[in-house]
Amino acid sequence: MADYLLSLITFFPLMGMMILLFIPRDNEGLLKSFALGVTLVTFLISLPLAFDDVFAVSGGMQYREFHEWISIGSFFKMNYNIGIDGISLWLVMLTTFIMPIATLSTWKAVDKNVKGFMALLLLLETAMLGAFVSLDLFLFYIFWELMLIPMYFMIGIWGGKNRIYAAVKFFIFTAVGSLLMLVAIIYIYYYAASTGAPMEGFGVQEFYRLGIPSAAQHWLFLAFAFSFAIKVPMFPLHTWLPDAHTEAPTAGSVILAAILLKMGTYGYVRFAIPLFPEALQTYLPLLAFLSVFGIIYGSLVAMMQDDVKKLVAYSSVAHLGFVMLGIFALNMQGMAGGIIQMINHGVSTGALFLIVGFIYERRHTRQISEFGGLAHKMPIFATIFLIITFSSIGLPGTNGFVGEFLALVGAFESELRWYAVVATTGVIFAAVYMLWMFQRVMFGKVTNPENEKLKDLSVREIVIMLPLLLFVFWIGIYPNTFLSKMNPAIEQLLNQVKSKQVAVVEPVQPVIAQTLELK
Amino acid sequence: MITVYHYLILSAIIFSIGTFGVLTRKNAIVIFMCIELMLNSVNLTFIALSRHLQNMDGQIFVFFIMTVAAAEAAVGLALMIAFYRNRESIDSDDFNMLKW
Amino acid sequence: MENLGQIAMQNINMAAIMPSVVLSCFGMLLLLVSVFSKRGRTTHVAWMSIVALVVTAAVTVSSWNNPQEGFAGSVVLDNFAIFFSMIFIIAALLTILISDGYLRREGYPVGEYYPLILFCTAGAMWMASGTDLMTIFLGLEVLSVSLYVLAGFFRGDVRSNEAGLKYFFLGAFSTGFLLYGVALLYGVTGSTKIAAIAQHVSEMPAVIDNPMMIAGSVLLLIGFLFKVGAVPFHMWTPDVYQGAPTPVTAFMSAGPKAAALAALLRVAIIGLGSIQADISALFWLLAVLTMIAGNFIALSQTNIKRMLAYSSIAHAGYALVGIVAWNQIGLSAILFYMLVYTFMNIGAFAVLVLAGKKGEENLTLEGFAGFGYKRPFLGVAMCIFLFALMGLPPTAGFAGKFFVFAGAVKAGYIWLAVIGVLNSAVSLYYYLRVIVYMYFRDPKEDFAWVKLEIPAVVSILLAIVGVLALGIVPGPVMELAKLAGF
Amino acid sequence: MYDYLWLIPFFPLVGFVINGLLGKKIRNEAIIGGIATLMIFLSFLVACGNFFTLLKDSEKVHQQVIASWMSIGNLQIDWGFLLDPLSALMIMVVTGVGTLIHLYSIGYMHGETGFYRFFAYLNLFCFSMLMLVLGNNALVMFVGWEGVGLCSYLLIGYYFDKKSAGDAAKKAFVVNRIGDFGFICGLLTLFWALGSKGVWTVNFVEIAENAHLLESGGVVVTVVTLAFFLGATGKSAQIPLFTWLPDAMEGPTPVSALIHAATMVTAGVYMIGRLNGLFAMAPDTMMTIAIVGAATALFAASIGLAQNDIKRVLAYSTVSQLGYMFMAMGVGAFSAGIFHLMTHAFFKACLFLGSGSVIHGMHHAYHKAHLHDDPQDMRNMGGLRKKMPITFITFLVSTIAISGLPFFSGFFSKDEILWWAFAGERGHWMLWLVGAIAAGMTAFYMFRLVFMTFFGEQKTDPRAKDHIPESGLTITLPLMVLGTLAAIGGFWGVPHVLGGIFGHMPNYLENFLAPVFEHTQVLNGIEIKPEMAHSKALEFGMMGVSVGIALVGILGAWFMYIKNPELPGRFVASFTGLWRAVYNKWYIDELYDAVFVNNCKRIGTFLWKGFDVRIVDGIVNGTAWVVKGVGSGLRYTQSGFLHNYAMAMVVGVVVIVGYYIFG
Amino acid sequence: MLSILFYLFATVAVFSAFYVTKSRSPVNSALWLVTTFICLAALYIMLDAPFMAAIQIMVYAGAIMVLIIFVIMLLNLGTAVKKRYTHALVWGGAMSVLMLFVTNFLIRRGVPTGKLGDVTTQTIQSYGHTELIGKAMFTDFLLPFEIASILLLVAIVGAVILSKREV
Repeated sequence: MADYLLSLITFFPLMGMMILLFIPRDNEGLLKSFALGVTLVTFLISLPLAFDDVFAVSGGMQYREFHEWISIGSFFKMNYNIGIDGISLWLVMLTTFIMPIATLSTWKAVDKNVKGFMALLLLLETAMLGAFVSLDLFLFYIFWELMLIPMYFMIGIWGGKNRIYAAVKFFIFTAVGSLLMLVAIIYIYYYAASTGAPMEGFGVQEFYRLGIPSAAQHWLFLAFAFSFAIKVPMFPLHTWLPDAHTEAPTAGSVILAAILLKMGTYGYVRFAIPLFPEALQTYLPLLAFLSVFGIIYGSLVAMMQDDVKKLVAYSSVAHLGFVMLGIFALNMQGMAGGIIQMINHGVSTGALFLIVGFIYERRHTRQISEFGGLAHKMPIFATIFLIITFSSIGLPGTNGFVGEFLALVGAFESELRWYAVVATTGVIFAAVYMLWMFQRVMFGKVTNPENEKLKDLSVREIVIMLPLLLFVFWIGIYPNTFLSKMNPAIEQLLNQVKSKQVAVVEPVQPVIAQTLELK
Repeated sequence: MITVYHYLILSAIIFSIGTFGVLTRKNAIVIFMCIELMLNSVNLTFIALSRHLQNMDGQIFVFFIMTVAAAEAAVGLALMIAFYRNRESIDSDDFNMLKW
Repeated sequence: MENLGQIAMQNINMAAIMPSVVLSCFGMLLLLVSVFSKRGRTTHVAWMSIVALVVTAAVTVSSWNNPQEGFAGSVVLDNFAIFFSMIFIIAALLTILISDGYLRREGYPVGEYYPLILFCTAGAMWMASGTDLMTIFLGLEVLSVSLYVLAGFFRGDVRSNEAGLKYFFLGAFSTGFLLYGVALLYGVTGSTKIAAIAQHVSEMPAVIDNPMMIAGSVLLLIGFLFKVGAVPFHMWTPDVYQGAPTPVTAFMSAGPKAAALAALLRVAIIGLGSIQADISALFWLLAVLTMIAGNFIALSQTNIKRMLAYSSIAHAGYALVGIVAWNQIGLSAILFYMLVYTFMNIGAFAVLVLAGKKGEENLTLEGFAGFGYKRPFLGVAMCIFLFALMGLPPTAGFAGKFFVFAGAVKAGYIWLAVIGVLNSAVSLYYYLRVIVYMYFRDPKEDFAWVKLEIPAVVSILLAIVGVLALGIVPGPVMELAKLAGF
Repeated sequence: MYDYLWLIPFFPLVGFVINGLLGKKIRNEAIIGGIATLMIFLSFLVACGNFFTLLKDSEKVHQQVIASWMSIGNLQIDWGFLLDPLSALMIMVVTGVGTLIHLYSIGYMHGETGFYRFFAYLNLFCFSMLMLVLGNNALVMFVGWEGVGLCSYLLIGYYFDKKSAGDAAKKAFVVNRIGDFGFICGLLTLFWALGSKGVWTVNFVEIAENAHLLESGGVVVTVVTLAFFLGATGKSAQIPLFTWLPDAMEGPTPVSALIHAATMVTAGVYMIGRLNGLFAMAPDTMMTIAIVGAATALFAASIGLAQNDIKRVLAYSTVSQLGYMFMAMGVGAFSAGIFHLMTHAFFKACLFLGSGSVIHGMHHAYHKAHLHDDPQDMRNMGGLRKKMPITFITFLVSTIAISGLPFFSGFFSKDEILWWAFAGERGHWMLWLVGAIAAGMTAFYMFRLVFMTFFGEQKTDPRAKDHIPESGLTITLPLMVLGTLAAIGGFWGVPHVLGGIFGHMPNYLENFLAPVFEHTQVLNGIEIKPEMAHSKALEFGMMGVSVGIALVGILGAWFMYIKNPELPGRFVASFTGLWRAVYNKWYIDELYDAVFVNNCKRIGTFLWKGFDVRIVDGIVNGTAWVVKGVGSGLRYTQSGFLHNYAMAMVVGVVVIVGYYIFG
Repeated sequence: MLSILFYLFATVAVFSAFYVTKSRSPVNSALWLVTTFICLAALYIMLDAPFMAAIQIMVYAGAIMVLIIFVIMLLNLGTAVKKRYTHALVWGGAMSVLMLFVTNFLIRRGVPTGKLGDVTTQTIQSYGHTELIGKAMFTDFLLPFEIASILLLVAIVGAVILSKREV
């Protein structure tokens, strides 16, 4: 059983989808319950992973499965090569954890074509899990692209007014990047083959060991980085995000924010950075700059939004800036911070989208100006919203702080110190835009008569939020649960990177940085 | 002395004239005749080369080209008749339902 | 002279042309059958032609790995030919399955339609298996002439007439160039047999600088490129594809294109291998232009049929990328790609066939609004085919593109691959637009006229199976494609 | 007793959880208030236990680690507590004053909707503040630091249906966040700087032990300490980040007393004291702190002169007093600063609670009379001493204390600060002068407040006049306790000079805090300038001068508000511009709005509408547009005319063949 | 003598070919085309290919041209009313000249280097052209011959289908 656990987890939703297709389309209750059941079972069978102590000990890949998949003589070998380490472990867990929540959130929100939605949801889960567990670039790419399709439909069919533009934009943006990555993937394969290095298909671990020549690394890295940057999204490739988020149905936004965006950051951690350590050195300042710029940018733009969902979407840009900064710090703290921040963002921003969904379901608007004084009418909602808001702001004791802090610690320790200082201003802006939004929505008197009759959260909605709140505090107060298991994996990854960065060229630092340098 | 080149040049000239006709005429039948001209020039090339190379393959080819020309003529003219029945014209400018 | 018959008999190797012979015989039989059939009754002809194709398929496959040469080296049934023959057979099969209902709907239940498809398929087989330019040329003509007829099949419909005429004129025109090329090549090498051409060049390497040789080769290739639909010889494609009866378009976009590629590959790789650098350079440019023209113009189309025509130009461009690569992967990739393309493109057209009203005025984007809701099966099928055409995993379209670009990358044509993938990105837009209309717009019509005819549904299902199976496990077929390479 | 250290923050947390989750169900105010007060009182008891244990213990530093918090690479952070004299003093103040204010709130908040919410927040605040104080490393301190910010936000925004309350809450949090930015930067730079010397730590004890690794007076230390100081200015409302505190008066009065007078706002001072080892190594920073502190003291006092809102006066007074503390820290008078922190906690808490009592009474009266006048406006008060005697007396005592009249608590602490400012190695006579002037102003506006409120004739609306009651016991009891402390609390830190007068009374406080500060002071040569150190006359003289200045201020107030009540009006009339500037807080808020807030909004809008929509999406959509345009352009090559198609083929053939033939 | 004949036929062929493209009336074009065919047939004879000359006359001039003229008559196509496009004329002319230039160049530079076969004039004279053709056709080129039959069948069927009036 354990030998095939990962496959089981990955493909369980797909199997569920197959069965779901045979449920009559009129029986919406059954469809929803079934999808929820499938996602819940997936979560349950993924739980043993989280409790496996092997991750605390070994940084290598666990739960490996290896089968030859496509083997065409001397042309190609693609393998069904999956496994997880302490890094992907948490992303897998995040996925299986968020999916039932997202499913539950559709209960009232999705009323047309429920069957289609549920089927896509399950397909999406398989695709996302597949991408996180793939150790073969080809396999990864397949899952990576497969993710687009369900998401595209989710936005396009169940989305808001401007959904078509958003869906197409989302699709094309993401696909453009990934197509370039495809070329790069092929190139690496042939490069590896030409060196005669021992390789297992497109096995990424074998590629790690490959010393790709610098010149090639540069454009390969750019291809990968571009693709992932779109998905993250990093400034200035982020413009699809607000549109997609705004138009997507709640469950779609939640999944998009909580998991899909992590594909980009995960891609950096798993592929772009360890595969091309030398090229990374060259582009590190640029990428760090973009990350930091994204933080400020996302915050400033979020501040001015009048649509709650758009605001949250732009805040994602800022949050992911921290993730990227942490990752680019290339040290234990930064990397851990980045990964923790990925989970955080999944939890907090996912929760925020759920919250926006709750009020949207009640009022069918997301304009901030339509609200005000909701705290009177919906005290439980207000409390939860408040907690999530502060989690998003990064209040110590909540998850947001741990991630941001670790990322910043890492950045301060690395050469990116000065970027980190600028990034730190992000904590100010986060407070500004989140609290301003919170104030406008929740505080004040109820001015809009339509808000008078608002009902507080139902039991179902509270049940949706509780697990998220649990993790807000769990990660905030005892992140070691997570850190301890990602520690060895990060260490191994960094060793991998550092060992390849032979000739360390110091990135040019501002003069003031040099004076600060200790003698 | 007339060499193979003379024949080849002649055929090239006729080929070009045929092309010219295709490019400039509007009457479908004339266009078709110009295409026949081109095929004929190719035939001449084949036969000249066949003679030059002292090998019959080229002439056999010509034989088949003629067959093909006949077949094409039959089908092409049938198409034109069908078109004419619908549009009362075989002016190539009237082939304008399908564009862009 | 007296032993002429004997010589002839020695040369003959019926095994080498068995598939096409079977097909032709069936074709003739069906002609008779349709002559003696009641007017307007064609279904049995359709079923018989399916039988014919199945039998042919069996005959074809039986020679796998057992190359048969015959007729004094003018034809060979090697793995390459068999692979392509199977593509033609599949294309014909899928086409015939969708044709019957369509012909009746449009008011042309003519039995001769099926034999023509069979002859066309046979012509394609000769193109793929011909080792003599003469065989290839005649195969090409059989194919073309039947297609001229098929394109203009709706003789009462002006657009069909026009499609037939345009195809006919431009086809004949391009034949002129092709023949001129053959003539020049014949002059330079003294033969029209591909092997002999290659041998001559290898004996006299200097010949590759001979303008006649180069011009002949180029003109010859241009003749094939016309059929493939490569820029700038693509102009006929959209008009003809749009005007021709939809199943014919489906067939035309897959079978003959593959046949032309087959001939092109055999001629180029076996006959003209010596001028590989020149050919690659030329095809590099043409591939890029073809992809760009096809994809860019498709963007602004509103008629889905015409849009798919442009998309087929683009796909020809992708296939040419494989030739540019000029390596085993590229070659096998083309084979694989054409097979995949057959499934996905005919599948897409099959959906159009079912969705169209009489006269097909409704095959526009607007006409497809909400189609996916009203006709879920066809909607999903169309989505699968479109995703395949986009080249998204896990459909076969992805595998096909992957292999093609892999070939290019391996050969060092990275920029070509990049341009190729960027073009696929452009293509996403117009394919997605169809989906947008099908699913993201509210239905205007009830699509009550859409009848799920069993044969057409079978065809669509077969195509779906092909698209998905080849996408998820491309290995075995790609392995076959590899064996089919030279 | 040390083992129970963790209980100190734990009790309030329990209170928070109980009231937060169940408060709504409980409904009974007595139980809710009782639980909350009991919890903080229990904390107080444990704190006392720990305090006295520490007093007797020779080992003055004690750490307790509960659990590991974050552990990754060389970063090891624990949930740990640190008890040393400094934190011991602080927990006493926090829990002690906290208990009183909880008690006070039961009466004060009676009948408010969300009563449970208030107590939950109050408990949460105490928890956070205790975490701040007790944290053994900068991160735990930061948890408290942000936690108190959160509670401040929640409590200021307690009346959230008032827009001004929401605004004030947000402003408080955001401005604090600016400070937090400094805190984080300082912390992380320090972590890296020490780390690159081989000591990766955020633990205060280890930082103190290893501070010498850094170059004294070097750039790193200066940058680190300046960054920390930025954090302190945010929390402690110093220039330039003081603007939030006056607005924070939107919160209920007990909140102002607890958070914005006694505890939270002193966190910055505490933090500097906690990191004294580092700060002492950075003379430049110290100087900056002293200057900023002095400037704030003066500046805030000047604004306080003109306010009419009773709480605002106290708010500016708080800012001003905090300036004193910073000045003390800046000149190296750490224990004096902490001393002032403590005495200030007593008298300012008392003042706020007293003002709360007044407001409560006024409110009650207005309520009875169905009026909606502002119960906080001093212009509507006057002559209240008879109506509210206890409030009046305690208020007066505290006012005397803050004015620095001899032998009240404020006198000792303020004079010590001024003495250090004048005579300390890092002092300067200018600092002293500014401090003294500010002291004079303080005396003036505080007595102005007392005179306007309690003396003279009652200016309250006649309809409400007779409804003003003295507050109940839950309110007056804390007042009395605090009033007493304000009066006598100073004797715990009698300066050496005065010690003789009181029978060789030692400076208990200085001795108590010595383990924390002495080492630093010795190491960095922070002491009274030798030439002045032994001049008792000088010290007495200085004391006299400052008392004199205070008296002048009091007399001025008396002159203007009792003797000639029309004088202020005339004064205002003749100096309208100046008065308006002062009344409007020197237009600082407007300045900030114009410079920072509006520009940020403008940039945000530009980035969104200009950059995102126009440029980035413009490029994206533009590319799409171009591609589509090219497509539709190319589309017309497909003219439908046979000629053109044939022509394209011929051109293709000619070009390709020509290229190969000629090329 | 042969040269003179060559130039004579060549000139007439080119001249008449040009008039095919120039004549306003399709019937005239057809007649000019027949002239060209005949000249070419004459040239074939000069190239020792009398059989080809014969079928040139029979197939082209006899069959195809008759078909064409038949269709012209059937459709009753008169003289073209509309003028040709001038720009088509210019561009078409330019491209044709260019093409001529290219082909001319490649023929002048090119060498028909193919291996010489054994079919000399003597062979032709001794065996007879028709026999040689027939021999080649039924041995080496048997398959194309058969394919040609299918082709013709297709053409017939196609022509019948297309020109039928109703279904």
